[in-house]
Amino acid sequence: QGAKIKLGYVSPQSGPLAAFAEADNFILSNFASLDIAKNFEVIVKDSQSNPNRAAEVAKGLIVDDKIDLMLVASTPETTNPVATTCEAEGVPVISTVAPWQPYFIGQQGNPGDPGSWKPFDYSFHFFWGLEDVISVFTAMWAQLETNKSVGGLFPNDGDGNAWGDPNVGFPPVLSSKGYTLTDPGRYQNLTDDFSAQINAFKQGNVEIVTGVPIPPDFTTFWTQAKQQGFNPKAASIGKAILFPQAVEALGSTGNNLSSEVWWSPSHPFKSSINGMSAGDVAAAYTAATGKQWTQPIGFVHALFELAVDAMGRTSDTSDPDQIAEAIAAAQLQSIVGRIAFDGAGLPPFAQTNVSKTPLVGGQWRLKEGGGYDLVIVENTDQPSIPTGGTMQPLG
Amino acid sequence: MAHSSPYASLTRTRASRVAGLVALGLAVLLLVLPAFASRGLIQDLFFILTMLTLAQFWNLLAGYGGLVSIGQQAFVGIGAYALFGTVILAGIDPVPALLLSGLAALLLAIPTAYFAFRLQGAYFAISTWVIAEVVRLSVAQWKSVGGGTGTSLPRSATGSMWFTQAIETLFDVRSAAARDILAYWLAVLLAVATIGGLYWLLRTRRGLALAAVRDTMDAARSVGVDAGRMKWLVFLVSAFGTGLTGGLIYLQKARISPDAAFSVTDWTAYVIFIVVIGGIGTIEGPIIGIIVFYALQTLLADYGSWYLMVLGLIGIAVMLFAPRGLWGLFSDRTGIELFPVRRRLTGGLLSHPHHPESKDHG
Amino acid sequence: MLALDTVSKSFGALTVADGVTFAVPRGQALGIIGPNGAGKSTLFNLITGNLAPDAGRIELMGRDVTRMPAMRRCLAGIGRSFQIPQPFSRLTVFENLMVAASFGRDMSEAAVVDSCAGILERTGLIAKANTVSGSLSLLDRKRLELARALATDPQLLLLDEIAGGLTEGECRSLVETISAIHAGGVTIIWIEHVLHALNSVVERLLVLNFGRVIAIGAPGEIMASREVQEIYLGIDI
Amino acid sequence: MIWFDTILQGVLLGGLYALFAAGLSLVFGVMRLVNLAHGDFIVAAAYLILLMVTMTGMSPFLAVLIAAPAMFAFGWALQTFMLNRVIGDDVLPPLLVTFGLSVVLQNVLLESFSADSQRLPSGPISTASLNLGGINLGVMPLLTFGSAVVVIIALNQIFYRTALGRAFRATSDDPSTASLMGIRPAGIFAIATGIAFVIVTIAALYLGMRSSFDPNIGPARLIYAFEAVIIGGLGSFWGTLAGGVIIGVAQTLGSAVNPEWQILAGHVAFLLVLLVRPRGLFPRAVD
Amino acid sequence: MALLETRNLTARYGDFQALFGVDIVLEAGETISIIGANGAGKTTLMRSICGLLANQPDSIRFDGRAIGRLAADEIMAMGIAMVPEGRKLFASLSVEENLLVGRYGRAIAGHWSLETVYGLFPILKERRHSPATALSGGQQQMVAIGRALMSNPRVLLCDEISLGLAPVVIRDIYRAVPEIKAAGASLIVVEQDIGQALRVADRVYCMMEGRVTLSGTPAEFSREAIHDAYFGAAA
Ligand SMILES: Nc1ncnc2c1ncn2[C@@H]1O[C@H](COP(=O)(O)OP(=O)(O)OP(=O)(O)O)[C@@H](O)[C@H]1O
Ligand SMILES: Nc1ncnc2c1ncn2[C@@H]1O[C@H](COP(=O)(O)OP(=O)(O)OP(=O)(O)O)[C@@H](O)[C@H]1O
Ligand SMILES: [Mg+2]
Ligand SMILES: [Mg+2]
Repeated sequence: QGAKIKLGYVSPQSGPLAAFAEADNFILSNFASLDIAKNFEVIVKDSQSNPNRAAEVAKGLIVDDKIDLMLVASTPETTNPVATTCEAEGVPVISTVAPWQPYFIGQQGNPGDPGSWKPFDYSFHFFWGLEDVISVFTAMWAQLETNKSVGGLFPNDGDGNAWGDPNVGFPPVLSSKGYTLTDPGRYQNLTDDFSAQINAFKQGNVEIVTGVPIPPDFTTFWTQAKQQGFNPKAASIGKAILFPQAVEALGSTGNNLSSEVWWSPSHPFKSSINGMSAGDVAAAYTAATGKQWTQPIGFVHALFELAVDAMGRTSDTSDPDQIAEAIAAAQLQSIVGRIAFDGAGLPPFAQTNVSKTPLVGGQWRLKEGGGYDLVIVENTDQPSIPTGGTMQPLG
Repeated sequence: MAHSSPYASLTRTRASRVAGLVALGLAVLLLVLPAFASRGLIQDLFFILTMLTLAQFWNLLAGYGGLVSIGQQAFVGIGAYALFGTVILAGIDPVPALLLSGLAALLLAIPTAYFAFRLQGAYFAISTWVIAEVVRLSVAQWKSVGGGTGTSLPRSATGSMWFTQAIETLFDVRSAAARDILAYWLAVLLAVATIGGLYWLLRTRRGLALAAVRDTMDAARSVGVDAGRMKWLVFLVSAFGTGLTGGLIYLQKARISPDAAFSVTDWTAYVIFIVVIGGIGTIEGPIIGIIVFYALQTLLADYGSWYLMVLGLIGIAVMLFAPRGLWGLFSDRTGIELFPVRRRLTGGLLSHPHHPESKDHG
Repeated sequence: MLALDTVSKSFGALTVADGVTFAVPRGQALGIIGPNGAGKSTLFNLITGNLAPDAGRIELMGRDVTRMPAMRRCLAGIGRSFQIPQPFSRLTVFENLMVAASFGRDMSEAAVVDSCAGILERTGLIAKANTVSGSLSLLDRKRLELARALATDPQLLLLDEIAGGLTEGECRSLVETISAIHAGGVTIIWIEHVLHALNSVVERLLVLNFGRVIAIGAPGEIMASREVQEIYLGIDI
Repeated sequence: MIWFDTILQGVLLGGLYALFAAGLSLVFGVMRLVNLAHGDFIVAAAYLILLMVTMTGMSPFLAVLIAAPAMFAFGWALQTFMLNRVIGDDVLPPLLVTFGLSVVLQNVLLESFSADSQRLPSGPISTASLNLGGINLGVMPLLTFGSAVVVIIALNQIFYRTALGRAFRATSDDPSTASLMGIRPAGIFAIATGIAFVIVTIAALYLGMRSSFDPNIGPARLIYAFEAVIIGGLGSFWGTLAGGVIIGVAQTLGSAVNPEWQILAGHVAFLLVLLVRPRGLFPRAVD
Repeated sequence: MALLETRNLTARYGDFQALFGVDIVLEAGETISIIGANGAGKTTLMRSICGLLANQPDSIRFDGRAIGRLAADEIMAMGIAMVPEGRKLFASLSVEENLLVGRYGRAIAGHWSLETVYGLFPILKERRHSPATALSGGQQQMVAIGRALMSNPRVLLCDEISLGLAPVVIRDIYRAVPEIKAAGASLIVVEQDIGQALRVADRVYCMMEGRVTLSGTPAEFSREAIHDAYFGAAA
């Protein structure tokens, strides 16, 4: 049989990003219960939501634990330092749960100069990109009667800079689709006052708000907007309203907020390692933990699917180059959809390292008796994923 | 009264002579270590040595200069960003660019000191923190090194770094390992130079003046010590050293972002814990402190938040029950000092055996 | 050597130096007396630069030093002791002197070892040379104040109540020491409540009350003045 | 009009900062204690209120009334058993102990409540507003500002009109002479910290209703609170309010020019004030 | 039984011993004064009695109780008030507040109240709202005495209340002593001003270098004896 294949897994299990890793234990124990898992040893490290720490534990995994393959998930703050470390060390790494632009561009020396961008040898990433989220958002807005005036809420962090980027972010695409964008500028996370943005939006007659704030900032913004009589027809927000708890924190004002949906129990995909459907996995999670499903569950699961798949196609599992080749050659039908590094839908510079997964749009709907459900309302780009309703304007 | 022998001023003790030899041996050992140690050990030592260097500079500032700064992350961050900026934008080799890290921190220290020296005690501490925040927020606007997103060192720059080729062939290792060894050697040099330099400084008359200023500023001025200049000296020297270390740390990490490089927890709080747990105002203290810190981290890091909780509790306990730190406890009991700076007057009347009080109280 | 011209200083509403004017010729020993709180120590602080005067002018050897910082005045030749001893408490007695000698004269440490040791011998501190000064008794602290001031090799020596609390024998040897320093050509200004000690050294006496110079002159005359006895001793004779 | 609105919003924001800072100001004024865990205690109090609200379904405003005495007791005990041992001339020991507390507290909260953002349910009042001639002022920010003013007035009353306040000031001037008046400094310090913790509870209420919170957001607000205290001047409560308002207005003005400068502008205002007046705007006559 | 007495009282500041077995006795209704040169240990004695320095429990007895270990606030609550050396007024409190804070730990009814203190020192009533530090030295001393009286103490300790004051002012202040005694307090007065000390006291102790070197009634004190006890024998 030989030695077990060593997988390193880094995620933010404590600290501000811990919600992303909430399902880790569930997924890991699921994985461990599989037959195929007998060939693997998974070493889990906590980044403590700290990029410095993420890089450190990645080094430790490579150097001390001598892992064969690194897996890493959740936000550029975690994926980028780990991927940079692996790339420098020549250890293959698969990452996910970060839009590919902040992942790819964020690791380039000069993010402002596309001519200097270089592909990676050992880093692979599967997730969607800004072009997808823009397409989904605009399609959602198209379902409503609006003046096509959009206000942007982009913080000065990995995600915000990517979303607001004048070349690869929202601005060029929105203008080409006939939207006007009011972008007051990058603000720092944990800002206590958004009246400048609200005033700018009011002045620009904004009817649609979009952006990628962190949860406390969106709560502050949204509450202040209501107080100051700013009532847009649609608010499509990334990151801040990813998790149901964050929406619940908004009280009843969270109803009909919209967001991109990367994974849900109604996604028509099945796991390649245990055959469970997306719905099965979500139900199992709720049964095991008593908690509502969240989107990262599918992607963390898929991370292990891809690892198993790639290692299965590698003859010498201690040779990083072979593993990298195997990953690059993947054609995997996973629980988050098809993963293949064939460059589909990507600009040339990112084609070797990124695989895009499907994206649809959803709205949070207030349930009778409290709590929210995420209902898919837009699937033009991915007709195979069923919708559960249509886009409704904010009340 | 006749002199029975001429007077002399001595600092060395038996322990210090032994310690000096051991230190020399240790330094040599550290330098040749890459020949037979594992990469894991080299990396752990890199972490230990760089944190130790940061701790020594904070110790110089707070323990010897009485300047309790909680804004050292400003210098780590600016040093790191100076490195990334010159490497990425000007294409300079990272190794010489490290010097710019120190220089950038030095430059930043001048306005910082000009401002913060107007304030005392707690006001001083908080103003250094605010200044560090201002620098962090300003650097986060610097778009060509990634703004708030941060950036990575291009592989083209790190791959062909000075000396790495030579190290690769010397130890027959891959380039990632060669870079580790290079960074490690630089860290060894920096730590040895820092401790040596600090010890040298304390043994010059400036070291005496530092102690005098810390004890009573008025009296120090009245005997001709330029207290203001001592404060500037200490502040600028530790800024330079902290910036240099910051550059080195991020050279090894190869990825930077404002939140990471200007982290008050990583570069100031931990450093303060290290110094205080070990014993502030001694060169030995930070050395003990880093060992405790590293041991804790190794033992507890996998327990996430528990690790930080234990670290916090130990810091509190030391402050409450052993304010002079672990080394203070040890040295009070045993009287041992590895880096003695006390000048002892000997000879003359003191060489008469019938002076009962003439024994060393220090 | 030293000349003060209408020097004034107040702390808020409290005036502690009120138009103080006097001069001390080179080589003289001047005593200052006055009740507690008269402003004697404050006057020293003004002369040494530890405090800045509100008005007036201070000259040292013909140079205007009114705005000169304390540390430069030390290098210019002023040495002082503090009424409430301020040893560098974490340093030993010897190290205290080394700071003063090497900075106060701007010389290397090696060059001043012997002179420090000599001063320790003269002031009776040699046996305590390697004791941490924080643990000294008050008497030794006062000795250290004197010794440290001497270590800067001053031309003008300011002594603030260094004889208080000494036994008669100690007081006598202190007087001898100071007389010897004085004989060596050092100008001395000495604040002291122990009058007999003071009077056996100084050539002139200055009386300060409420920040004002009440009288200045030969000790005998001053002591005979009824006003001074009234103010200072409080004894109706 | 927009500028006027911007300034007004800044003033209201300043009320929140002043509320964060008021307790700090009291503790700093009475015993020169720099409490680096102050922000985390506010977050902890917010969790305490949240716990009571979710367990009993009571209104957060009512929960504060119950939480405040508990927090008083906690502050009292903290000072008596821990902080009294480290206050003194040296700034380092209290700095370090409270920093340790901050680290411990954040992680205890993380272990007990997870990293999820939470919010105190406040119902429709959270989004209600008053329209004053084209300017919308949120009811919640107005309430926050009003509470800050009330807290400042109350502190002033306690500090300057009561026997306890005299004891606070006397102890602050000179603890050992105060003990000659029958004042036990350690006890006075404990009461001061207790009162500060009552204010912490009030601050927690508004922090928790204004926006969502999680175990890690304490330190970010602490720095503004410190700035407010310092530029206000040691021991001046109205100064603290003024300091909060200066930071708040600087932030909103900065942000109106460019959101990138929002937080930066607050810090720069702080540095500028200190550059001109190193002892703050309204320093106590003697120190 | 004496109201207050010390037995073999020793006190030290760290390594430095300041008192070597001091015995003094204060009877109820009596005024004693303590004289001695700078550094003789007078202040140290006062600080020991009022609890600012910790001592052997039994070395100080008040009203039959051993109080050597008690803290200053506890001792004050029992009825021992002190006018500290150097006045030690609270700078951030007004004159009236300084007076009021004097009864913080012992607000018992008695002869002394704001009115009676103002009656004793009328000037203070005029200045009652000014910051205490804005007063002249003599006025400040009046505040310090008034502040101590506000608690209606049974024993009043006065440490160098004439320190740094003009003779006229000193006379004013000492004029209050009879009224203080009449209100039922016993006094210990520390003085460097020997004339004053002899005039006011029923009995006098002279201290030197931490020991009592002379004691007796004023009548028994000759100028020479005082001089010897004060400046050392051979002066
Ligand atoms: N830094 C200061 N701030 C405010 N007042 C001060 C300061 N220094 C001294 N004083 C006051 O100034 C006055 C004069 O003080 P100074 O120390 O000069 O007196 P002195 O004559 O030396 O008395 P002594 O004989 O007791 O030493 C005193 O009332 C004192 O309280
Ligand atoms: N805090 C202290 N630390 C060390 N020594 C002290 C301290 N306070 C007083 N002493 C010393 O204790 C001795 C007695 O001092 P004390 O103040 O009791 O004298 P005193 O008789 O009140 O003198 P004075 O007339 O100057 O007030 C002196 O030698 C003094 O220097
Ligand atoms: Mg004096
Ligand atoms: Mg005294």
